Amino acid sequence: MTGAELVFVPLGAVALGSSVLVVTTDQLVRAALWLVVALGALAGCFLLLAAELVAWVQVLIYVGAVVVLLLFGIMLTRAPIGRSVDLDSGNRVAALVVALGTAGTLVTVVVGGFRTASIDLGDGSAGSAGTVGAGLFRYWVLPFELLSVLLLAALVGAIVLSRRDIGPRARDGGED
Amino acid sequence: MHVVYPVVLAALLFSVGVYGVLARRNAILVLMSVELMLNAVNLNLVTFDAWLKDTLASGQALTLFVIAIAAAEVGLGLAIVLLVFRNRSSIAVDQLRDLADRDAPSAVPGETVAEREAAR
Amino acid sequence: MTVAGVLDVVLRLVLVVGAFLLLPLLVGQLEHKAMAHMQSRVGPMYAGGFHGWAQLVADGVKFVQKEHVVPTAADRTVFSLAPAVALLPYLLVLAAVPVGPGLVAVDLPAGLFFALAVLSVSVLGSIMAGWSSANKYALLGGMRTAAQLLAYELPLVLAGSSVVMAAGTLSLSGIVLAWRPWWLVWQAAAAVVFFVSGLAELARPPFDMPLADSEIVLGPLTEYTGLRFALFMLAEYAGIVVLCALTAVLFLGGWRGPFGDASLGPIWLLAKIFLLAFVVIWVRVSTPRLRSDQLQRLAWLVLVPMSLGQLALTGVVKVVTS
Amino acid sequence: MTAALAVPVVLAPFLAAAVGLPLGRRLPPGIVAIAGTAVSAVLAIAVAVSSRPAETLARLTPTGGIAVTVGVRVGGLSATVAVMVTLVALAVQVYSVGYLRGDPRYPSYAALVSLFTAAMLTVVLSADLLLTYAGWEVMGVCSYFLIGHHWERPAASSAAVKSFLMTRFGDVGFLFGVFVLGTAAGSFRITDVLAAVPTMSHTTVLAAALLMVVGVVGKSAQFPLHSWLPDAMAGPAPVSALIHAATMVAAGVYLVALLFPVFLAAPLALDVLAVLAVVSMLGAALAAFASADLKRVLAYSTISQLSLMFAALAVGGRTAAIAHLVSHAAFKALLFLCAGAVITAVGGGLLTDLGGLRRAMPVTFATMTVGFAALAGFPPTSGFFSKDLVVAAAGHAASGEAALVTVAVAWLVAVAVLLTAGVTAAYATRAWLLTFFGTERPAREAGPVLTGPLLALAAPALLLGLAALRWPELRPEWGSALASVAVVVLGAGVVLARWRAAPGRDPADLLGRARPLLASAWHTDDLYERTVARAVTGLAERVVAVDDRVVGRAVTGSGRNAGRLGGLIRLSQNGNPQLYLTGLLAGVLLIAVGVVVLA
Repeated sequence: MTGAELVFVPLGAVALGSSVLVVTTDQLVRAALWLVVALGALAGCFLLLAAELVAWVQVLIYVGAVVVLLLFGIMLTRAPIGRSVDLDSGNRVAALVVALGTAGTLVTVVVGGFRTASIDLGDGSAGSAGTVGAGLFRYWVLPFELLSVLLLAALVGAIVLSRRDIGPRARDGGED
Repeated sequence: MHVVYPVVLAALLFSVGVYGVLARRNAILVLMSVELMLNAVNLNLVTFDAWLKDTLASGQALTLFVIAIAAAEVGLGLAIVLLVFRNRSSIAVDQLRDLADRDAPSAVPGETVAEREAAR
Repeated sequence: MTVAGVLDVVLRLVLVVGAFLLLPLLVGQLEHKAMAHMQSRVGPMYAGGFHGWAQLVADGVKFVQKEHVVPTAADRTVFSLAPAVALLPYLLVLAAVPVGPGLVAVDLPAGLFFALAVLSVSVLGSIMAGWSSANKYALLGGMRTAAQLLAYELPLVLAGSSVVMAAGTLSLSGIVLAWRPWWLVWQAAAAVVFFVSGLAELARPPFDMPLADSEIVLGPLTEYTGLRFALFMLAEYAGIVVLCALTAVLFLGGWRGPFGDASLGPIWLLAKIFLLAFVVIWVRVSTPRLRSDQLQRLAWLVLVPMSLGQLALTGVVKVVTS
Repeated sequence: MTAALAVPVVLAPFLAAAVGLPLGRRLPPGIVAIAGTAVSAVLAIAVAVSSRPAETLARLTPTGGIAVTVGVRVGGLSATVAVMVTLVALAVQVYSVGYLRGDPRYPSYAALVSLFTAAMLTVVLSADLLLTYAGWEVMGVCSYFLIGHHWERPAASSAAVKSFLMTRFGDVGFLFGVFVLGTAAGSFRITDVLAAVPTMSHTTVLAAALLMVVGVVGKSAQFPLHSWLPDAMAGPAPVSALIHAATMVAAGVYLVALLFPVFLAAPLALDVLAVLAVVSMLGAALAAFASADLKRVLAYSTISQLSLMFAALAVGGRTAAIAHLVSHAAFKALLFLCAGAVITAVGGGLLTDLGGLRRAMPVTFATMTVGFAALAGFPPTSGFFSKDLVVAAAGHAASGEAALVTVAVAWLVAVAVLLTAGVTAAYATRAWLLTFFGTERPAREAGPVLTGPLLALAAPALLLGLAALRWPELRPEWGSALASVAVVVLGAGVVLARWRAAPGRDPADLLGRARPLLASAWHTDDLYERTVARAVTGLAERVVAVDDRVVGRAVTGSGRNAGRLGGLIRLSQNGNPQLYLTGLLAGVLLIAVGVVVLA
């Protein structure tokens, strides 16, 4: 085991453990907070894989924006403090079977496929902003631009969906 | 560093996400589980980018794209969830059953149509 | 890694932690005194003798002695963790701020991104506190925090991006090195946007809608007492320090001064930080609180367009001069 | 020329039917039907006058097997019968206008009568056996509709069904007879078939002839398929006149006459025909004597008279048969129309309800007297001459001059014909007495629309025989004439004597205890009821049961089971997206595992 692996394994354990807590905890807000932990640990994994820019973007977008949005949504949908009894649907057993099946299949396949493969991290410049930026704007310009259009569309869509003075009237008042 | 570690982690994360999507009732929790699955994919992308030393940096570029799309997805998803909540005062995924076969005598064994309508 | 190397790192970290513990207190003291003088009230003048300099220490001792109260309905764990989550990111950011040529605790290639990413985490503390208090004022405050963060994160990042474009690097040290005095004019708009957005993220007046003691008592902090409340206060002042440090580094040349050599760098930086901190306090005292709709309007109709215009200007100048 | 005239003879009533059915309600009643029939009658007379054999043919679409042709074939026989058919039909159409005045179903009735006429003319004038068969079948359908004209009455609708089923039974025989002849001759053209008869094997000809006999027996209501005809009285009187006199039953006689060469080549079939005719003739005559209803009397007399014609055919008297067919058409149509007038006046046809109408309905009395006289065979009516021809033919056969049938059968025929003549005179006299004599009762003579056709038909019924004296072969022979007149006078005299002895009493009491047996036509209906009908009903019930329990239950059961199975699958369609997604992912997983394991 190399040093990187020594750090990676506990980080991965944290990520996995907290993600398991995300899907099993019976407190909504804690699920979001565990998600923060899991995503932070994953950002650490990215750092270990020399993907520095990706790691910080991960923290900035996921932790700073996505999770805040999720928390916002949780609060707007009147999440209770403490335990909720009905966070799991009746589908648990089937879901567990499918998830275990997925895990078994995927792990079997990837272990079989990459047993001997090893990453040479080199000087660690592979994930620097310069390298990624160069790749992004040299080879991935068209997808990048398309993505900007997508984001614009999402922006417009979200505005249309949430503004009540646009589109069809809501049937009943409901939330504030 | 072995490829197996991150890849196995990604596989397990993905499975956890699958479980969450399938087992959780609350739509926001389902969204979170989707994020977990996306992150598992991101981890794979980054890992293979590092392993293959791709000159196009495709793995990391795609990861950035996925992150951006995930942000958009969460934004839209939450907008929809809030709209649903506003209209129905509930975001329990398994109670949003407008796709159901309406004439079915009883969709869930032991549940009558009236109960189902009341639950809706 | 050699022993010297380890020692070097440890020393740097200790220095950072020292600065982290000291600087916010100084800013706090500055705020107390500056406000007192601006509002023509004397304030406590006895603790410690000269101008009551030890009043803040005494306050700290008082906070430590106070009882910990956790509301019955609160989510205890989250409630307890919230102050730490609010405070720690600033410590991490401080570690990445260069105080002189080569004088930086951790020199990160993507330093600005790191700083912005970690800063955004600290907002989670407020949200956690707001939700876990089981208090409607706290919850309202938490939601206001979230809304404010989402609104001001965008101009903050865009303004930072402008400097990054100008300097051609994400590294904070690199930005300082690339900085030229005429950028004061060139990046003026970005500087204003960055500073204002930062104030909003910190929920400092006039952007203190989430706290708004006259409306919702103290927002997320309503239920906090004693040391935990003190930690939140500390986080606020640490936030001021970090914001001022980042503004100084990005827009004001960081440790570079109009005269003197590089060894004077930390002095220059500290001077700039305290100057900016004074501005923060000045603004607090002199401007009324914005309503929430004004807040959003300012973000989306003023700051975002301004930062986008700055970005375009930066791009044009960059292309022309290169 | 003749053929060109003959085609519209068939088409005119057909067109009248086609036009009358949709437009009948808007036009004055009967105008289309009468016009069509009148045109047809005029043309038929023209054809008969020109009287040269002619044939025209058009081939239908090639069918691969034996060619089917469409065309007309005019000969002396067909021209005569065509004139008879059209004239009777014309009389019936005119009469119907008055008889069915105010009937809401008159337009369709008139159109159906036109179609009926057209079908009969098709049979008569067709040049192809299959076309003949088509006309034959259309007649069956028309008779079904017309007998069931008052379908709201149970008797009428059941009589319609009965006639349809019984004639249909015979039609099957006819159809197969046509097939046998057609395949044996290699053509369905009548000319070809008749020409090919000598070359056919004996068995083929016999089979064809016997099958034809089956068909003829059904259509002409001979024993044992006779019982539909008396029941068919449930139809309106003009329909009865048409069926009994000119169409339908006459078709059987006409067909045998037309295909006479076939029968000549198969004497055994003639024997069978003769025996059947004898049984029918005597039985029906006795049934007529016992019958209590005026129209039933006439119906049985029709059976009896048709048997007479078949007997004549069986003993080789083809001309006698045709002559009797024509004269019978005249007087039987007259009798039925008179009966219709009587029924209209009195309101019912039971002989016990009639009587004393002599003064009240003088025209009807006079014309019906002529009709009965012709039926009984009193000279100088047409019936006398034609019946005398039959008697003469039978006598010749019995004396072995033209040995078509065995001598024993010929004797049987001769005796039966004479006996029948006596019984016929007896029941004709009885019906005449019971209708017009006895206690007077109030009634009104029918209007000119009804009496017109009566007078028009009374003339040929009275004079046709005299007119036929022009042709030598139609002149009576003295011996047979004397014998038949003696028998007729005897029969009538017995009844008259009885009436004299006990006025007002039914002379049928002479039969004593045999009367109920005879009135029910020897219980044949009961016999059929007990055997055929019950067996068929039982079988039908069993089929219904099988259909219900096996087929029906299989169908509903499979439907129900499919529903239940669908219900099971429906359970999964409960609208829960997570369930759908679970299924989807499980499927993907299975495929992935399959790929991993198998690849």
